[in-house]
Amino acid sequence: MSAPDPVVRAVEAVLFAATEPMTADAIRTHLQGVEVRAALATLQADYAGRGIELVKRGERWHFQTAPDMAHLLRRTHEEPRKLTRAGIETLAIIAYHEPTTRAEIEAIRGVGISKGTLDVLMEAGWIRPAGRREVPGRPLLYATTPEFLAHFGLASRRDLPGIDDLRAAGLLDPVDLAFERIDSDAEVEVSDEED
Amino acid sequence: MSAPDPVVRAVEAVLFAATEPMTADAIRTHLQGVEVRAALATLQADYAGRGIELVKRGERWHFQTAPDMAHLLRRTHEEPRKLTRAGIETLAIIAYHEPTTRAEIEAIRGVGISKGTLDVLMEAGWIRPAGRREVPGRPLLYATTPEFLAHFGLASRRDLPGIDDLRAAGLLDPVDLAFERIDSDAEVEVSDEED
Amino acid sequence: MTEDPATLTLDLDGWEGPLDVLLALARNQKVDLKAISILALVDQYLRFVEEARAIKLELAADYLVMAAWLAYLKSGLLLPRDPEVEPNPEELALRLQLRLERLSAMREAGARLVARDRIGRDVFPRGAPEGLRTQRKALWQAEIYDLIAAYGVITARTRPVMHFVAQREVMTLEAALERVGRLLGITMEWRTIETFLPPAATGVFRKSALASSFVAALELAKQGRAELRQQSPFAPLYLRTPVEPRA
Repeated sequence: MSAPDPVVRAVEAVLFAATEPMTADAIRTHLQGVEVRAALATLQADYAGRGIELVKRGERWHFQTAPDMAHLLRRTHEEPRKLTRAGIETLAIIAYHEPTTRAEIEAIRGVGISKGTLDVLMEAGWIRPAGRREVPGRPLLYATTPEFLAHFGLASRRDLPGIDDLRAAGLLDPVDLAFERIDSDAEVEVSDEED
Repeated sequence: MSAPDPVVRAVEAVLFAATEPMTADAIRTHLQGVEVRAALATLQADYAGRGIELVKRGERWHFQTAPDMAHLLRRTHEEPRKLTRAGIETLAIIAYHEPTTRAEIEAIRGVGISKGTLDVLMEAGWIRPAGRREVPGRPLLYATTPEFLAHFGLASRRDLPGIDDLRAAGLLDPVDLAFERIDSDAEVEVSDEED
Repeated sequence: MTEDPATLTLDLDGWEGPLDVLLALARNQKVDLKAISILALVDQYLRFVEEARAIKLELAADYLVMAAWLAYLKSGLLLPRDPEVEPNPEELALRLQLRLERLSAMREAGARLVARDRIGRDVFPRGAPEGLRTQRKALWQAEIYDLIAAYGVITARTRPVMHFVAQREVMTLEAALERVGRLLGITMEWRTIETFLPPAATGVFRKSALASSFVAALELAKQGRAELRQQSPFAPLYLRTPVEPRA
């Protein structure tokens, strides 16, 4: 950058520190009557093409980030996160029983689910509301989404292993055993993350 | 101004839009891994001598108005909190001795610190608890914060006014240590004379 | 108040304790703190305290403690040195001087610190920053195995458990009661329970017949229609018709 003259520097500092856009008159008053229009034009040229620009909106001047940099101000940062056991169980029940209601999910799990659990599954894009069941109270129904099938590599829900398959795979072992296996899986995952 | 390259423009826009000073790492993360150190150096040079400058305080970078513009800007802004003499001295003692304990502060000042003094400094964001000293009673240690460096325009603690001279003169050592040194120096001198 | 430059105004609100007063007095000597006269300093401090008392200004205890300590220091410095007294007065005077130097250094450092170009007073950050926003989006992860294993767990945990007994030959309790009761009447001798089982009984049917016959024997004994005898646990179990049927 060129070393600007004192008026340009003053206008630059005043506009930078200002909490609101300022008219040329307001800047001049601030600078004890110095003429600022030439300085504003100089500044505007100085900042052309930079990451910051000096713009005039109506009669007021202000600095702003260049429009093509606006996407930098809002960034989406994706963090891989593991579903909780409640989350994965709820998802499994919906997948096997869809469309199903929250009450049914709770009845099958034998434990209540928090609203957050369904929210997480919806945020993940794996379940969606699928109308209401026409019974008293008209409870909301949940079903899986195409993203669910895509994520789990399933062509359709019929690809989910049935109860007989699960039994054959030893997945219906006594509850204690199954829990132990899940717990130790979880531990392995944690230590993986630490690596 | 020259039309800067895209990384310089991006860093410029991000620091301009940021509400807090940012480390180079934070900027790089925000820009999804782009190397920013060269861009920061370029920007600092670009803005040298302008009404706005890019400064590094501790590990953090931010734009601020040039110090010689203070007279133009001061009257529109409220004075930052006025510190009491006790507050100023306590802050100086912590900054020049950190990490340090309340007892050490009191030993230097010759009076107890009223509770409010440390509170005010912590509320201002200039000091923070920094662990405990592993001696009987495990007294809490205090140290300064990155906000302290930013507020007082210090690139680092080495930038504290006169800190090198004070250290060289032993004035940052406790009285006991200084006394022992003087004592042993005196003995050395005595033995020199005997030679 | 007096015109004496070595005397401080007695507005105690302005002082932060005796060390603060001592530093101000030392500064009035207008020499480097390393070169101050401790004796003169002591005299000035004692005068300060006396004046405060003269105008009946109430002094905090620490001012009086310092006065007493300084009077002691003064006498130590003036009198011939007693080598037995530790710490010696010169050492105490040096320590006082070192403390004053340190307080003075920090006071100056503080003054220089607050005089720097400070944010919000001398330099200003951007008045209206747009702000950076990072939206954290969770990328939820789960594997197909997790999903089906979870369903297996739920199913195992909550499905009603039903046991099917496939075509097992059993001897019912009713049949055993009838058979044991009938056979008991044939002889009065003790006979092992095995002799009451159907002769054709083998395998699981025999086990079932034995279990049912045992329960039948207990029931008959309760009704007074049988007597049971066993020498020790797991020894052969004998049954017979009671010799003298009980009422």
